Amino acid sequence: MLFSNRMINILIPIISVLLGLLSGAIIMFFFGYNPVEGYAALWNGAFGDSYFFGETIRQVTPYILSGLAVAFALRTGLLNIGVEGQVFVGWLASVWVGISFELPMVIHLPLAVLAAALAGAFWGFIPGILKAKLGVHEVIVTIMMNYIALYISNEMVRSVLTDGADRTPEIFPTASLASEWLASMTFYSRLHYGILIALFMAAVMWFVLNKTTTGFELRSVGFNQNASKYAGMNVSKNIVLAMVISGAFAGLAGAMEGLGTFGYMNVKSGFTNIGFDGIAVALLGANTALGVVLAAFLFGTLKIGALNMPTEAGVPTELVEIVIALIIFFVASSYIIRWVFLRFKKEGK
Amino acid sequence: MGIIDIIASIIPAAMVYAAPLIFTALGGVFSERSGIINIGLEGLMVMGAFVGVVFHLTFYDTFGAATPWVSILVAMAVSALFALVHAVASITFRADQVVSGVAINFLALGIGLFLTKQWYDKGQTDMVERPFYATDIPGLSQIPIIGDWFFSDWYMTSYLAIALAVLVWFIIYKTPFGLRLRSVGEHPMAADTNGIKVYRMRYIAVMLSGAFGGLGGSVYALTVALNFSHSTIVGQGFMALAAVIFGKWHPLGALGAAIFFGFAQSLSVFGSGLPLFEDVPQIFLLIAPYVLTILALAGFIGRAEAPKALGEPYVKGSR
Amino acid sequence: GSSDEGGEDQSSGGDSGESEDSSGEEAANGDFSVAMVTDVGGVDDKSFNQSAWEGLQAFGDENGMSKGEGFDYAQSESDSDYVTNLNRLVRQDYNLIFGIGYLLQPAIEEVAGQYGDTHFAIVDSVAEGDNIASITFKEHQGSFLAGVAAAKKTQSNQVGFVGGVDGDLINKFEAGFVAGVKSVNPDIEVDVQYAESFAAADKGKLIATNMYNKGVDVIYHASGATGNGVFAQAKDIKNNDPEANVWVIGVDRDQYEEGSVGDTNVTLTSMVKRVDIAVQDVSTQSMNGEFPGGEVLEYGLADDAVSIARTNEEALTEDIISSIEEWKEKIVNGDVEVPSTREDLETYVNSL
Amino acid sequence: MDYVIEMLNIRKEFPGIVANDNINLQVKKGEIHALLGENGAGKSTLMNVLFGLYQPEKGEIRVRGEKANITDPNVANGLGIGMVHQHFMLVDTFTVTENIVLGSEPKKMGRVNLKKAEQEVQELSERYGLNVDPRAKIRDISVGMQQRVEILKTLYRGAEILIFDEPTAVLTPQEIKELIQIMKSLVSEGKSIILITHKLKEIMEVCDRCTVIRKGQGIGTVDVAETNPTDLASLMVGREVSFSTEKKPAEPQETYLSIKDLRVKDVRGVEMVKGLNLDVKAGEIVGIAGVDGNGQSELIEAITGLRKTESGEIKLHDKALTNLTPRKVTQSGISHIPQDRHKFGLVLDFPIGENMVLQSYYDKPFSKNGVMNFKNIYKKANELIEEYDVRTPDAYTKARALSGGNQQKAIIGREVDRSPDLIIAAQPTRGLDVGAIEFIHQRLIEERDKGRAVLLLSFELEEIMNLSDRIAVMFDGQIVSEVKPEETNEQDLGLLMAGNTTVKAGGE
Ligand SMILES: Nc1ncnc2c1ncn2[C@@H]1O[C@H](COP(=O)(O)OP(=O)(O)OP(=O)(O)O)[C@@H](O)[C@H]1O
Ligand SMILES: Nc1ncnc2c1ncn2[C@@H]1O[C@H](COP(=O)(O)OP(=O)(O)OP(=O)(O)O)[C@@H](O)[C@H]1O
Ligand SMILES: [Mg+2]
Ligand SMILES: [Mg+2]
Repeated sequence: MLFSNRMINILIPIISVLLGLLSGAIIMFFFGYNPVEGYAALWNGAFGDSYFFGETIRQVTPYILSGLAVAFALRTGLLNIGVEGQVFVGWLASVWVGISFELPMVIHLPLAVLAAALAGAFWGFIPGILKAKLGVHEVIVTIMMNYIALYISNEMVRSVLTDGADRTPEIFPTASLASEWLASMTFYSRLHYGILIALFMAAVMWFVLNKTTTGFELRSVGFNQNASKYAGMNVSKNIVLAMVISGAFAGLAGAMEGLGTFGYMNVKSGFTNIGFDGIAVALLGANTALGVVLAAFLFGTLKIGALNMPTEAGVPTELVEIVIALIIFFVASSYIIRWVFLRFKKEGK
Repeated sequence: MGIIDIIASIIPAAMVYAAPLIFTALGGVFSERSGIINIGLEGLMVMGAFVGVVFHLTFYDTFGAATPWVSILVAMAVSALFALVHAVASITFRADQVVSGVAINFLALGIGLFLTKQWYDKGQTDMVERPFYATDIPGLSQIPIIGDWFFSDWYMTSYLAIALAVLVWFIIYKTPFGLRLRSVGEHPMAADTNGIKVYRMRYIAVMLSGAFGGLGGSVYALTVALNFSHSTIVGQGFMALAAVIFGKWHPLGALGAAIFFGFAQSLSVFGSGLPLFEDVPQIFLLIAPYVLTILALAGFIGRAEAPKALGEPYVKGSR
Repeated sequence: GSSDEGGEDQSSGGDSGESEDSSGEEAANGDFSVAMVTDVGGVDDKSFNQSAWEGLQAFGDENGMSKGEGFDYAQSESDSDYVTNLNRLVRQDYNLIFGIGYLLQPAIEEVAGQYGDTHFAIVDSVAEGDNIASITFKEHQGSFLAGVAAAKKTQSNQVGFVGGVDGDLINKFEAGFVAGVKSVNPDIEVDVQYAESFAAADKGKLIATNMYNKGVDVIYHASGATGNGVFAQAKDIKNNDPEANVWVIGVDRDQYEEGSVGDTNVTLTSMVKRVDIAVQDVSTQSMNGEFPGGEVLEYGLADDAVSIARTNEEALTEDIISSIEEWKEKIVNGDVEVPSTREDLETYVNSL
Repeated sequence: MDYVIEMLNIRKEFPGIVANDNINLQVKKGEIHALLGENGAGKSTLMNVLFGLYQPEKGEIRVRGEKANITDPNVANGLGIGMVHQHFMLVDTFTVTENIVLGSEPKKMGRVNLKKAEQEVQELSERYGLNVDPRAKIRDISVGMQQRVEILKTLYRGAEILIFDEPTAVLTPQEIKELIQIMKSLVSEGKSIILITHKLKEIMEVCDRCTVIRKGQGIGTVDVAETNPTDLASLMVGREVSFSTEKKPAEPQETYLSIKDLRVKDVRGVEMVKGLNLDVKAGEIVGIAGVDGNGQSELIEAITGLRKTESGEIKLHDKALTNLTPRKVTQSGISHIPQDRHKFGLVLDFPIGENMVLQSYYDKPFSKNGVMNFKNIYKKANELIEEYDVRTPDAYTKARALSGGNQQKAIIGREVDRSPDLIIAAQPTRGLDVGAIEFIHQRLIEERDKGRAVLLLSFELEEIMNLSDRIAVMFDGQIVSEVKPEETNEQDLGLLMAGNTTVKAGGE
């Protein structure tokens, strides 16, 4: 046999990415840019030296978590467009704890991280409970919750965490994820320990969904609520739980920014897009834990690398946006790639 | 200012906010009624805004005062073509419709900004010189109260939005086309066995959603934003999606939902001037539209039934 | 890609910049080079990013440099890109790097702390560090004059202020504006509203609708793209009724163009902030070895770094202009201390 | 000989399976032609080819002697071929009329001329004695009515050749009788009918000829007049099949399930179970006979905890079950073979193996401390697959991929294996072929003989008569009478089910 199914499953995303990059190259060429230079600049921007590598990983960190958030909900049949808002409240909560207490690190840092997860979970709980009890469509509620989160966080920064300032003070070092060691290893990039949390959470998601009875229930409810009810599962509880866990992942993504990258929270004039990009990351990663990690890596690389394209190769960063979109399309349309494979397979026999 | 005057200023303002959402939501209704989730409404609006503005800037000398109208037509056409990408992916290639919609959002913004850079050599276009203007309807605007409320300072596009909502309602609920469209979204196989071309219906519906999304985006650009940049369409498409679901996939429901959003936003702005809300802290007014929406859903709108086949690619003969 | 000649890629710093021994920026003028990092607005935001870039370009022209050779910029897509971009430019051996916008302040402090040999400058904020020059503008002074213009122009004795996101920077505009208005006529009411976004043209339009309906006839906006909605509404009213007394005061640069309605124009004036002047100025100082590290530079009316546009000659009558000149005089002389926060404003207004 | 339909050497493949392998089918004008075969034999596939839903890989179709290239249902409609599908092709939210005219709507000024359509539907309905309300919504009418709508759909399009794919599987005896009348009147008008059914009795009753297919291959065509059910069955299965299930007389013991004065409302809030009383003892099978819609579903949902009861009492071994959660009900010793296997019985996207532990996954040995033990799960699953003859490539195959009969066997295996005290079997053999039915009946009797109580709900009188030790007739939310199968006949039962209380229980 020419290709095994397993191999096709692995090859499809790779081919999609290559097709996406190829299309990007064609566009560059068409508009008079040098695709080789363009991609070289992108590569250098993401991996050119250990500094950029560190920054890329830093960027990947929240993407993993927001991707997990979206993926987890989708696996249970819920579209969580509210990751953005959950990131906001998570960020806010982590910074709040980070600036409000002076505690030993072993308590302070976990507490701040936990606060973020709880805040995100709460923000997911609201659409979850409304869906479970009243059947209100989670898509609308989460969209609305994003705006509420944005405005409330801004207000909290201005009126509660500070006295009318745009930005909170820096968190205490005891609550910080930043690491001298990681930074010095990467020429003072902002790489922080959050990546460990993100990877750990990916493992947690994989374990919970695939190995635990809770995951069994969640997936079952995601596929067929009637059968789940018949089988004695509590459908409402599982819907709420799915949103709560999803929200917690998103809240952690916020903590990565609050405790890692920035160390403070500021008044935001709009969305961060960490949550919205998380939708793309999750879908690129086929809603699996490992897939999300890889997709986040791809996404982070492209985003960070793109920053280097205008200075080094004169290519506008927007082009990368197009490439990302095309990659998503090719992944989404994997049916057609699979079809081509099967044709080959048939003829190859 | 009396309450009647306040209402007179709130209504047209709310409609300005609502009209782009109405158009786009109508597009969403078409698409989702045919069974194709359209989370790419945001991207379709972006495309519409981009094309509308660029066309206007380029051809103002040719079309003069008619330019805004021609521009929205062109934006409709281009966005319809653009929506074809979503159609091909989600109908023919059986892509996950949510994924494909997300890609549409990225793609539209990417293309719009990239081309803006190429053509204008900067991050946003110039401002259009002659956008849509609000007008008073001669005669009707003289009617006491009603005239002030409904016939003064309205944009023609706001009337168009309402008219189109009614038209779409008629199409979807009264015509053979609409019956077929709905059947395709509820039970594509049943439609197929009745000799309806499921793919073709879905293609048409998705392209219509593109046209309407493009209309929404271009109307927004040519009444409110007046130029195109990365900050022109920031979430309106998602609000339109919310209006589709809020309105229970019904054209008039979507109309109502969009107008509801418009009023909620207006109230949050106008509220600070109303005696009732004077002492309410700003933050509450800010979040009020969103909280109200959730409350309305939880309180009395409740469970909405999506078209049954929504999100499922139709594969001939699958079980 | 350094083997390719010409084209877009003229950056000698590019990939070779990482090796320390490459002679760095061998720009036309000695080996001084300068770059800037935009905030998320982008280099062509028709606002301070653009203005800053124009300053760099002017500086480049003066010294025979070209983009990529001697000066360049890096655009940020999100808040988390600032540090990355600053670092990139440091690694490309730029001597002086500007951070445009207060949002970059923590990033500049962080990176400047790591690279003591590079000069940094932050626009619109104050950052700590010996190798950082803080460039701020006395927007309150310019806004004060905008207030004077508004007060002179209003017939209804009601004027409005539309802010983007409520915060220290925009409060400066607000305070100056209100002070200006009240200085001319304490009885004029100033309606202040924030859109909580720099990108919500729809909200801007709603706010403007509300204000104009209430009788406000001059609106000063400091709200980025949200202001587009304010212009849209003013133009709308003007188009319907050419006699209507509605005005917008633009911000950051001359927004005359935005105000045109047929033959008339609703842009009364604009509070122009010449970031270009400051950027050029600091670049020159730095090149000449006089980098004002650790200093806070305040550019104001006296430096012509904030000013009032006079493009709309029809609307900005002699009377108004002379009044503006009068107050400008007082401010520059120090006779009037323009408030820059809401608290100072309160004291100021009470003292009138 | 003039055939209206000839399908010659038809071959249709699906990925990994040949559903039709050189099948021939010739239908004469004016006949009712049966198509017989086990589950998965390829009957529906063949008919879908004829109707243009599938394109065959090979073969030729002739309609009225002329070669036809049926590329889609429109072509079929044009050729006068209409099909009533196994799974109804009706849009739930549409009215009867809308469903019928869909695709060929009468128009008036651009809009659907509903008035005219309704009138036409009304006329058609009267002409064939179908008696449907043109304005009713599909979701509000009974399955039998829905089927008539399907028939009307074909008639409305002027079909001369009608395909009925298992029309009787979902009908009540009364409805079946009416359907047979309808079919007879159709052929008397010169129309031809192809009828797929697993019920040999029906074939004997109405069909002229019968084509048998087995595992995708055509076995041959016989004249019904020259054959009998036993021959047909062995032709189809390829071995001997026994019909009436052998069973010893029941030995009922103590009462397991007892229901007192139960009242239950349906989704719309209408009371459907109205003060029902029923006992089921260990070691007996109690069959509930009744016309669909008399509260049977609500009754079962109430017992199993899927629906709240209004009042009354349900007890198992004197322990109250009333308004317990489904989990608690299951744990107290009740198994439930649900009526709708796709909606309730299975998570179709889970592997069949994981479906085998749908209610017991949380317990040892399938999990421990909340962590699943897939080794044990699949071990169990493989045992059940073996024991219950579930035909599947392996335990990791998604349930969706299995045929209906095998899905049902999997459910039965799962439910019986939990060794419950009470098994509730709702339409356990719906749509299954005789072989599978035989198997399932055997298992239920075995369970009875092990001393379990079995509550059987079926709309098929034959099944009720064959299996039950005691028949409880349900009408209008109550058990109106109880009879012994050996003391009654289908005729009397039918009358009782229609609410006719003048028939004395036990018959004369
Ligand atoms: N634009 C939209 N319109 C309607 N529903 C949407 C939309 N976007 C997302 N959804 C929701 O996305 C969720 C995930 O969709 P998906 O089709 O993958 O799940 P599913 O398991 O098939 O769920 P369902 O049982 O609702 O069909 C569903 O809850 C669906 O209702
Ligand atoms: N769309 C499809 N894709 C793949 N396999 C299919 C498809 N449709 C049918 N099959 C397979 O083809 C075979 C024949 O199926 P078909 O539905 O024709 O059987 P049937 O005789 O109608 O059975 P039943 O009595 O259960 O209705 C089965 O093995 C079935 O699993
Ligand atoms: Mg679905
Ligand atoms: Mg079949």
